[in-house]
Amino acid sequence: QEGKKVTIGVSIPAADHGWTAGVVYHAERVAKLLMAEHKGLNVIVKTSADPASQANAVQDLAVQGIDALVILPTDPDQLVSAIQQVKDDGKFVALVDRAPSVNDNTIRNLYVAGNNPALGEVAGKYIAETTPEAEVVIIRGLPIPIDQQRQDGFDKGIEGSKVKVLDRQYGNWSRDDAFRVMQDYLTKYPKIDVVWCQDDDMAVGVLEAIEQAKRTDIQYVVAGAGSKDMIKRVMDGDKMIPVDVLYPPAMVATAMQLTAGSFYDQVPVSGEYILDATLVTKDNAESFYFPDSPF
Amino acid sequence: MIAASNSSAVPLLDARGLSKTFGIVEVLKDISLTVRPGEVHAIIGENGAGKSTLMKILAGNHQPTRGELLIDGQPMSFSGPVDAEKHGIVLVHQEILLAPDLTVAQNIYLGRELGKGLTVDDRTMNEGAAKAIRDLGADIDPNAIVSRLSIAQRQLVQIARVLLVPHRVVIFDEPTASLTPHETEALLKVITDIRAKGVGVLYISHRLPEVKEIADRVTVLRDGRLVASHETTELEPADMARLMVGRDVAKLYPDRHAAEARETVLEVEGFDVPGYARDAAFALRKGEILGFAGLIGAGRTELMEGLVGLRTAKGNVRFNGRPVHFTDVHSSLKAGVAYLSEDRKGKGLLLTKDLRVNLTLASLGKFIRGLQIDRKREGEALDKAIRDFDIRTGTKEILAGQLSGGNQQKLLLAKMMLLDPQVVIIDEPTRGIDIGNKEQIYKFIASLAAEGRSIIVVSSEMPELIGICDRILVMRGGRIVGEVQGEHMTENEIVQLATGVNAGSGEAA
Amino acid sequence: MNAAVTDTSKAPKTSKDWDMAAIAPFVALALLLVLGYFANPNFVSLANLTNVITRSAFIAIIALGATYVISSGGLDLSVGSMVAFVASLMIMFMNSGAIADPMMMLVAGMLVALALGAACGLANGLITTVGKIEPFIATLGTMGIYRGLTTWLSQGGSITLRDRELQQLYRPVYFGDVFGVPIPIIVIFVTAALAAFVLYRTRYGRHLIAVGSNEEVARYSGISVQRVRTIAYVVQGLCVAVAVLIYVPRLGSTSATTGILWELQAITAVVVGGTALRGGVGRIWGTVCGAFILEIVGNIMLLSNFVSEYLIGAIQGAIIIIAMLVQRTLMRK
Amino acid sequence: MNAAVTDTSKAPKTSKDWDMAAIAPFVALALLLVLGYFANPNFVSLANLTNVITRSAFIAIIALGATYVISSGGLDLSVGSMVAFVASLMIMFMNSGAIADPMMMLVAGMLVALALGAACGLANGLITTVGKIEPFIATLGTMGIYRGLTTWLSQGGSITLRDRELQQLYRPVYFGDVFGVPIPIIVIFVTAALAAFVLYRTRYGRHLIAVGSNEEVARYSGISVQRVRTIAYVVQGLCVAVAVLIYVPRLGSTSATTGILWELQAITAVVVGGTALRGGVGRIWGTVCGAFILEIVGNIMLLSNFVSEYLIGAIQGAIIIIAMLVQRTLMRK
Ligand SMILES: Nc1ncnc2c1ncn2[C@@H]1O[C@H](COP(=O)(O)OP(=O)(O)OP(=O)(O)O)[C@@H](O)[C@H]1O
Ligand SMILES: Nc1ncnc2c1ncn2[C@@H]1O[C@H](COP(=O)(O)OP(=O)(O)OP(=O)(O)O)[C@@H](O)[C@H]1O
Ligand SMILES: [Mg+2]
Ligand SMILES: [Mg+2]
Repeated sequence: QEGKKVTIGVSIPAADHGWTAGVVYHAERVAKLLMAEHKGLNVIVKTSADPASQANAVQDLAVQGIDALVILPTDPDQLVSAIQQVKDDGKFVALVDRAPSVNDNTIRNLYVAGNNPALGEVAGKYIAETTPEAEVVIIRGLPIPIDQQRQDGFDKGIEGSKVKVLDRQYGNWSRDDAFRVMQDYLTKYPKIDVVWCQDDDMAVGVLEAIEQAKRTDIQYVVAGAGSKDMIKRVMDGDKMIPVDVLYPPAMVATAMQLTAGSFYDQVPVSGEYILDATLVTKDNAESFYFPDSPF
Repeated sequence: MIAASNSSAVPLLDARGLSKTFGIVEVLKDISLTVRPGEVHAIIGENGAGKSTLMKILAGNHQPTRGELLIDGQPMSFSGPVDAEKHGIVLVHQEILLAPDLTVAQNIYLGRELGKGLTVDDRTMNEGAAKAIRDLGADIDPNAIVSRLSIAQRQLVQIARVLLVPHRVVIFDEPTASLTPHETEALLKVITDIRAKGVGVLYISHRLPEVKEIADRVTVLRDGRLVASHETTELEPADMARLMVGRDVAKLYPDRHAAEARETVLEVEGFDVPGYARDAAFALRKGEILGFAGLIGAGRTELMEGLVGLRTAKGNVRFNGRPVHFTDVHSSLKAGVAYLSEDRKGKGLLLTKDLRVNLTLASLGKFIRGLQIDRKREGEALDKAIRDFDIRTGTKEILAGQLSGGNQQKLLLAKMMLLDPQVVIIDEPTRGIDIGNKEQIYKFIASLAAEGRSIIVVSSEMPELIGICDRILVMRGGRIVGEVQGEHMTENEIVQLATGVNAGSGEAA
Repeated sequence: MNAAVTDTSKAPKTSKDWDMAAIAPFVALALLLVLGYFANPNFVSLANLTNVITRSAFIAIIALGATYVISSGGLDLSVGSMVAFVASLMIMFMNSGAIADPMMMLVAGMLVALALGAACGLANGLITTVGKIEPFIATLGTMGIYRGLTTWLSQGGSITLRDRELQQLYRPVYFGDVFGVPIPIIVIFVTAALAAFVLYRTRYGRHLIAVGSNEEVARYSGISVQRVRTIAYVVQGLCVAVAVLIYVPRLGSTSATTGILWELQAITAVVVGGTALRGGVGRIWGTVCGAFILEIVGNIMLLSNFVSEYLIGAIQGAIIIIAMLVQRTLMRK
Repeated sequence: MNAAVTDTSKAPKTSKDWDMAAIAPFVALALLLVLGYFANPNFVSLANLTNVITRSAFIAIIALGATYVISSGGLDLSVGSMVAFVASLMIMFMNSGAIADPMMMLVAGMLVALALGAACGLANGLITTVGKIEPFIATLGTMGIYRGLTTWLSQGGSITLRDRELQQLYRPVYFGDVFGVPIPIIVIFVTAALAAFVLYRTRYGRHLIAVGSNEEVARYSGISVQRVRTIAYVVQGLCVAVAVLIYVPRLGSTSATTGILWELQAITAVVVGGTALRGGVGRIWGTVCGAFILEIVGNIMLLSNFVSEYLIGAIQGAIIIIAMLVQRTLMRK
């Protein structure tokens, strides 16, 4: 019934790099949309920099009296107890993107996720198919579980091919660090065929480093997430960025919409919604291009 | 600088009815005093009488609570020391005020660097600094970093710095406390020179003969009040002492029986403190007072610091017949050897802590009950120390840094004596101490010896060494160059040994 | 060295002044509470305040150790990484299944954590004192080391307490309460009382302050400066371990990002509490108050809905500066 | 009485000591170069070393300013956020299209950056000096403020220089070279030479060291302590702005993560370079050397094949500690 008073708390990571900025952007955007759509709905969006402060934020949301929690945890395993508490209080819980080791109905009602292993696997498969004997260098994110899942997925993707991984180092999802790591890779390896840097932000630094070194051996860079800049490059047929692997920050919006739906549309919502790690190519790029997004 | 004028002229500086209160304690009460051009006006008084406080008011460091200040007959109120300096009134502080990381020359010219435009001209400043120091009869490298200088050297740098400012009134607050006779003499000569140029000088010292020698007028403070002001010609040092202390100080040094040959407590052989002292050898007997004389930089302090484990050192030391090697003060204190630093501010006291904490710091073990420090007993110990050592302070709640210079010295003595050591090494025991208290400290040292303790006194004041010691060792350039005893204990012989210059009569050791 | 010159031009700092300096953080805290009430009336609810104070426990307890290190004239930047390192090893130990009985295992795990904390602190202490390296650099180095080792132990992922039974047993240490007072709050106050006792009432505490106040004077008074400083770092390590003891039951897992920037928060709590970074003064209760202030500032930000989440950091920074200004103004009175 | 009243047979240690302390970081650097050669012969290639030194430009230049602040007895934790803030505003200004001619616009943008840097520095300076707040807390506060404002400006995303022409014009400031020497390297050395000149040869530099060495003495010498300190923070702000000038052309964009933890790196460079955190000593060339050391340590890690990527942080930490130990040993000789 319209006008019903409902409060949805949204807890997401602070905008500490491009992708999370996208998350914040979409959460904000949809919060406004939803509140305009449903009279009695109040959506509170809170960002947190690390697991401990996110646990605090969840507690603070609970204190304010929420009916549902949409959470994209910075580090799921560390937030299980905090989420559990909300769930145990009988609130609706939608978990987004990052799943703890135990991910079932005891801890959440709804799970909306991108597919981290798939993000790695799609990239790996693409490289294995396009350049089966490529020598690849990898720039990782931060040492947290989702990063590890992507690495494992990648290894699975190249399984059976002759693709060879030369090196993996952390670039901390930062452009500056990726630039530094790439410069050193270029020094270290006389021949590199492909760079997999799993993130569009880091790709910015990688491309600059390659351009500066004027190296021609690098055939292409595979990034990921689906930022507007990288999608644009794919659309324009940039040889260095032939594809991008989708990992849409808008998934938080999906979760929020589904959650609101569970209160206002009388549709029972539960279960898992796994978004594909779609491979964006020149052919389909147009449909993933959002020029207004900050990301 | 202005030309000399006669004494009937308007005083350069005229203080009228100055009073100063810190918190609830009134440390100066209604003091009036003048400085005329070309005169040296000495201010004397016991420790804590308020001399330094008065000088700080005159030089703009403190604001008086009441009273006024006239410069050339004009009422004046200084906003700070820099303002006073602009009017030609400069102060050589009792405490060292130098930037430890800068060189001697940089300190001397700090705040008024020479140079073109924004740049500094280090060469010229180094020359100027070297000259200023030479004028004081000293020899210090203008490029030396101040933190590496001895206290005496720092004091000289400080004097040089102040004398380079254009000045009309120069205030010296115990400038000679850490100087040896040679430097003192050079300084007195400098003072005579500037007096001749019509500069007014205020001079504080506890060395009364010095006051007699240099001053035209003497003003005596007691408990923050002005008790007397006389032409110097009317006063002998003994009179001054009486005015200061309020009683006769007839005999400064206690009677002592020449020590009989008793067992040796401390035996030092082939002792090296790398860079400072070489091949030192001496023996200290029970109940003996052994003096160490020498010039500044002779290495006496460093030798003692090496002995108690404050510096790396090697050599044979036997204590009570057993070989010992102290690697830190903890071990030497435990054995019963205590060392009192000459640098009371830097190494002796925690200036920002109260008297109680300072007093018991080295001997906290004695004040433990269960797991806790027994604060009541600490308080009692403080009361006793204040009584025994006559520490003058308006309130016991004061911080150590707020005590007058001489009272800090007494607190340091009290602190180390709480340890009840068998051997006491006292470095410059009476630096900055007034004559009445000196007498007490000497008596105290003598009584320690009478109790069977052994004492080493390192001092730059030869009369004091001669007055209280059984024997005196003389150091020069890091070596013990001789020993004087009995009737050989004269300033002349000691100076010869210390400088290595045979200035005539008897050649010693 | 003769550098220390007291500014004697000011009135003597008698007990009165000290009291003002000690009270200032509490006044700032009170003002914050009022501010919080206006931001959101829920703020002053018992539930919220209990939550806030409970979760300030980690920083508060770590900051108690930092008070020791800082008043001795040192600094420890490694505490955040040390939390991650100690917690990871503790969980790995409890996952190892070396002891069958969960209760015994839990106790053993706690002891392991304490021993590890002390060992890490000892390492920091020895590097700064015996190695004579500026504490800033020494502990920046060990910060890298502890963090790196944690990353390596977790192989880039997270380390989670696996045994359900153990988890259930351990959980109340964070979530439980005694007569309605959450256990972490009790731990804060017990640790602080202990820390205050040692700092203000024992010989070691006196020596610590002496060392921080003037190293040379301490040395000349027969105090072993190196030993005193080293012990301060060990105390810091133990405090980290105590924080770990209540941290692990809360989230039940750690990763390479656990405790990031906690060192800054701990130091901030100490300074906001009135302890000067140059050493020689230590205010235990001020530190506890400082940790509360930090957590409350964050809480108010979260509860008030006026502030764009992008600006939270900016407002927090501004509030801390204002809190310090309030303190200074009070102290100068 | 004549000449020798002071016994000069043992001259106090002077210039010798200083020289050793000043040389120590360079020795550590040399050792690192040797180590790097063994880790990977490519390391000593001109191309690699040029890359590394060019990359160190940001930290090196910021650390020059930090040397001023630290030798004056202060500390600035806000520089990393300040980089992000100044760079964001600079790009936004250049994106505004206020000036049509790209060259003019670029010059204007640079001037805006310098003015902003100076203003941010001034704010830090005034808060610490006039507000009398410990520099640690004051600049931790402004760190939050600058970072928060940047996040807000960028709405959490990135801010990118849009004008292609301007970008092409600006790019060479990072990527270009003069007679084969990359421009950032030239900027490092020119800035350092200027900083050294001011610190060692001018009145202001002298006063700065005096203030850091003993505030009280400086005040008695008629030096305005507050002014000197405040100017040091302004110099720091200008150095940050210079770093921004060569940072922006590199990636042409900034984000909320730009410059995170650069403050720690800058301070580390200063300390590794031999400047003590307590103030009173400033070693400009040591700082430059310290910045090189930091960057090279990271470079060696990446180039060598022995170290698991998980352990890099740990090894880096260990190397910094060892480098400092080497320095200390050298200095004690
Ligand atoms: N800042 C202060 N606060 C409180 N009391 C102070 C302060 N400065 C000085 N006093 C007190 O004022 C009195 C006078 O001190 P002052 O230093 O003037 O003595 P003095 O005559 O110079 O002694 P000395 O011969 O020992 O140097 C002492 O009791 C001292 O404790
Ligand atoms: N920390 C130090 N580093 C280097 N040189 C020092 C240091 N301390 C003192 N010196 C130098 O050592 C020499 C001896 O010092 P000092 O003057 O204290 O000897 P002393 O014999 O005790 O003289 P006095 O007791 O008359 O001051 C001096 O030349 C001094 O400059
Ligand atoms: Mg005095
Ligand atoms: Mg001496």
